[in-house]
Amino acid sequence: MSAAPGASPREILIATIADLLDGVRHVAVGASSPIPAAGAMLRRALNETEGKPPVRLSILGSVRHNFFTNGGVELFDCAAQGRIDAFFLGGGQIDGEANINLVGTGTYPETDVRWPGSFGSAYLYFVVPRVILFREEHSPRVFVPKVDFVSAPGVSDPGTFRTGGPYALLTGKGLFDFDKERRRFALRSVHPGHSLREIEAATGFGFDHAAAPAETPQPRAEAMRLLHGRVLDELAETYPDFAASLKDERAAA
Amino acid sequence: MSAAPGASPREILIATIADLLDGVRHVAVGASSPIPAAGAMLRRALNETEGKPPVRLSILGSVRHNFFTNGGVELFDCAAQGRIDAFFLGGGQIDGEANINLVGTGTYPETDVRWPGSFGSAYLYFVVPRVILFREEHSPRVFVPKVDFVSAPGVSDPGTFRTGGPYALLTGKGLFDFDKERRRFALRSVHPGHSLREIEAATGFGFDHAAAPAETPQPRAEAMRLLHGRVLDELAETYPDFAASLKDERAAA
Amino acid sequence: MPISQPLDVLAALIPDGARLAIPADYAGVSMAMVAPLLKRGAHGLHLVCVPTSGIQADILIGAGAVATVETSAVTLGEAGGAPAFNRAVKSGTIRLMDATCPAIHAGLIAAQKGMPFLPLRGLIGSDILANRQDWRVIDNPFADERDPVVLIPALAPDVALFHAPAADRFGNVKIGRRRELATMAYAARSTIVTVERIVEGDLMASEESAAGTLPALYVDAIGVAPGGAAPCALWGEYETDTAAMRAYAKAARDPAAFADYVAALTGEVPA
Amino acid sequence: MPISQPLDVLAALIPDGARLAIPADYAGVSMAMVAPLLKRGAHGLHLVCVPTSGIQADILIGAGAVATVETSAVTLGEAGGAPAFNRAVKSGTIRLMDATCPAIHAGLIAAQKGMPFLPLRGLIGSDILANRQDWRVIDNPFADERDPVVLIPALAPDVALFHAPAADRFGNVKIGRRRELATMAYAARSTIVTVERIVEGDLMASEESAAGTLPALYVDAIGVAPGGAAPCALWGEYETDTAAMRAYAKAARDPAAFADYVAALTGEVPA
Repeated sequence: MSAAPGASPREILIATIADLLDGVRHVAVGASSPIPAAGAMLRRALNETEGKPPVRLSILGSVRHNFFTNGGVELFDCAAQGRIDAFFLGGGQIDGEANINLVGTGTYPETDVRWPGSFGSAYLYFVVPRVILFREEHSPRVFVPKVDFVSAPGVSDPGTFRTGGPYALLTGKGLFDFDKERRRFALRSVHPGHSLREIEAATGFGFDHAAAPAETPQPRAEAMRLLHGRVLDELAETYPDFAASLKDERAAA
Repeated sequence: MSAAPGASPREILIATIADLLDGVRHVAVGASSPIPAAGAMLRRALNETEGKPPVRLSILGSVRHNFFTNGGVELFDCAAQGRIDAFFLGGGQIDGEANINLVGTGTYPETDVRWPGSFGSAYLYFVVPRVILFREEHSPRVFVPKVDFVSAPGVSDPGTFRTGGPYALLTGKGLFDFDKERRRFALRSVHPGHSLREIEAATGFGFDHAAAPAETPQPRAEAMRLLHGRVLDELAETYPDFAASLKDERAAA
Repeated sequence: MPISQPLDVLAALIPDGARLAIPADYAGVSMAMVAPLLKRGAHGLHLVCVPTSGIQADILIGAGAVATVETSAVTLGEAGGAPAFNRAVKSGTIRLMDATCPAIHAGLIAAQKGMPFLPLRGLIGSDILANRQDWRVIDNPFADERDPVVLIPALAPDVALFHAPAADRFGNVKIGRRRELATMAYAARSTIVTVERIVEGDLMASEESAAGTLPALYVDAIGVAPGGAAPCALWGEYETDTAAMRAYAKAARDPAAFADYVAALTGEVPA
Repeated sequence: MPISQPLDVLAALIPDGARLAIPADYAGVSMAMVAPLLKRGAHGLHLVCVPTSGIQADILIGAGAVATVETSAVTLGEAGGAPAFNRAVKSGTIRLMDATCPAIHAGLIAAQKGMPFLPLRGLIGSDILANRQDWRVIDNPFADERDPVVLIPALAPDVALFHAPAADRFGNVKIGRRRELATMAYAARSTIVTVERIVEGDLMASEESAAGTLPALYVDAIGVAPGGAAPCALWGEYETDTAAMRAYAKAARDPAAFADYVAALTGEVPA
């Protein structure tokens, strides 16, 4: 497979997400998540090209990509029914056991910094099989030893009903797998231009890694072709600014 | 108040129901219940004439009298919210403690006679404040000492959540009140042409009564005027055969 | 894949022994699927009537396709009781799971929401509850004093089957205000719908039509069957065929006449 | 009684201390009612955000009208965090009841159905649960082994308040596919709706329009307020006014500028 040399960091993130979504039938994406949405659109386009089963993409808050007619509760019901295979969660803080904090830093409730709140994370993290933790900023203030507030826990005791959970962690510097048994992340690959040393310095928790971790692969040519063809057109409908900036970036490359 | 002499038995039932519904804001009626529907329509008309608050009438299964848009569950939700003040229940058997049986006679499940089933009775009897038991046939096979199957109990222990229950029992022969404390019916009135003796013979359970019970009053002239005016027109939309037969009856009287 | 498939193909998607959810007579009954089901020799079905049924359950029961009936009522309405159902009850050839309407809804909604159960008021002291070993009574943990409340376990049908006015070529189905059809589809593992017609355009495209639409996400197979609810009514389309309903009721009261009725329905030459 | 009433009359129907349910920014926010509420000096409100809120909650909180916020999030979306909310959290001037979206829905649906509670999966091990003393954890009585499940108690707002495109002169309200607006109204003791316009005809008259209609049965008062959701979007009508949203966000970050914003909103001369 030929690579498109010099894919931009965002292009690599999008292509990596498309890879992580291989095999899903239905992926839901939050309203202001253009990179996950682009990754999901790329996955859908790749499946069509490769003759794989169709991928359904629900973008919350989008009228065009809204397959729901039962109000705000339908996303959660749909996930409970096992009809959503993948979802993205972020976090103001994420720790080494994949706990996420969307509420704030300091002592709850009078937190020093308050973030919007947990949204549906405390539910969806339990019932969506492939939750991809996505946070571009890879810094010690985000990747902490222990979150100050657990919006949703990364793992649960064996007796707890849980059909979903963390599947991977994607940041601006690298891609991690999560081992539920060992409750620990393992670095799968380092994005081009970054290093294991840099990632270690930017991560407040310990993680497994090879002595010389792999580099995150460049997008395949076919993926780049689709991304800058139909995916960019689809993206422009919901995220016009983002689509335009991706296009400009490529033109300047 | 002047009476319309010689009101028919069905006219008396309709007018009696209208009286029982005095003060309700919202009454629901089953699909094939023309007499309760006529009584409720008469109540609505009387309230308008008398300047009382409007009465809302939901006829289940009717498109015109359907105030619901959330499917079959909405009636029950609406009742649970306290938004339905009155409802009608019948029963293949009704006993002296106001238990009703809509399932069958003999030993469940292989009952000798099987009726359709309990429908929503086991719920609505608990949450609609004014449940009117209505059964025209007044015979010992209907009014039994003890029902063979309790679709819904007439009374509940004090610890049981119950905001509704039996308010009155109306038959082809008379009108009863129900005393929840004493778990016992009391005959309020005997319909014209019937007698206490006859009712006692036709009722398989004991009930309280005056030595010389009152006669069920004749409909007031205003009620008869409304019944044979707008109520008959309204009835004809949903129950054309019934409306026609009421009209013929009056013409022949 | 074409958006609609022949009805006998749909019938093959309803396996023997399936827990099959069907709507009440006023909501959109797929009568069109009765003959294909009988022709393929369906048996052992567990009918979940949402929350009651009529002629559809009665024919399936009378023809021996049904092992269990979970329902709040079976009746032919103005045409009287359900003769085949009543015979089967008396002879003990079906297992009965008598319920009350909101309990059926509660079980489906629990499945829709991935909740293990829903609590339901009422029922306490009834023989319905006494005969439902699969229900539980607990004390409401939020009450200060003793407050018994019934728990209805999640009820996930294997298949939901109903009839609707229209589907579009994307597989979206028009359900109007009959939201229980959506509940059935959400709760069921698969959903089969017959429709009067396939319409042009996208039912999800406007706010107006989307409000009354079950998204294709929940629809596994569609068949076209004009008049497919008859003799039951279809809201917004046609009324109950009272004469046909009474004719069925008359036939069903006599086992031999019922057999002829079924033979005619399935296109076999009556004996 | 005329079908619509002036907004200050509606504001008087929302008493101090009321548990007030408001929808998320995309669902139909009655921004038009913010100024009337502040003008009448509303205070002590318990906001129930269904399941999140944005500029509406932020203004009400910043203006001191709110005692408690029950929500899954408060955010201005692309315009950033909610400044007045964040300040109030840090200074401890509001009571926080942090939730997760489906828990808010579950509480409202329990109230809709007269159920004392609904069970909800998830949540176990979260600090959301640890801080909600009003929730309970029980063992699922249907499970063979230990199976903890959270119970969310019924959440009945005193008032539900939202904005919709249209009402008819019978008091029926168009809610389209935003079914959470219906849930709010079912669950609440009273429901107040502002609309873009009153339409001719009866929204309940056709199957098509009825499917997207909240019946008048659940609507207590209606006010006409064209553009009444702005700067939030109104589905099928207008988009978010991003510039106005950013202008608010900028003002709200500074207490003095926020005070000027509120003064301008309520028509008072800024100091």
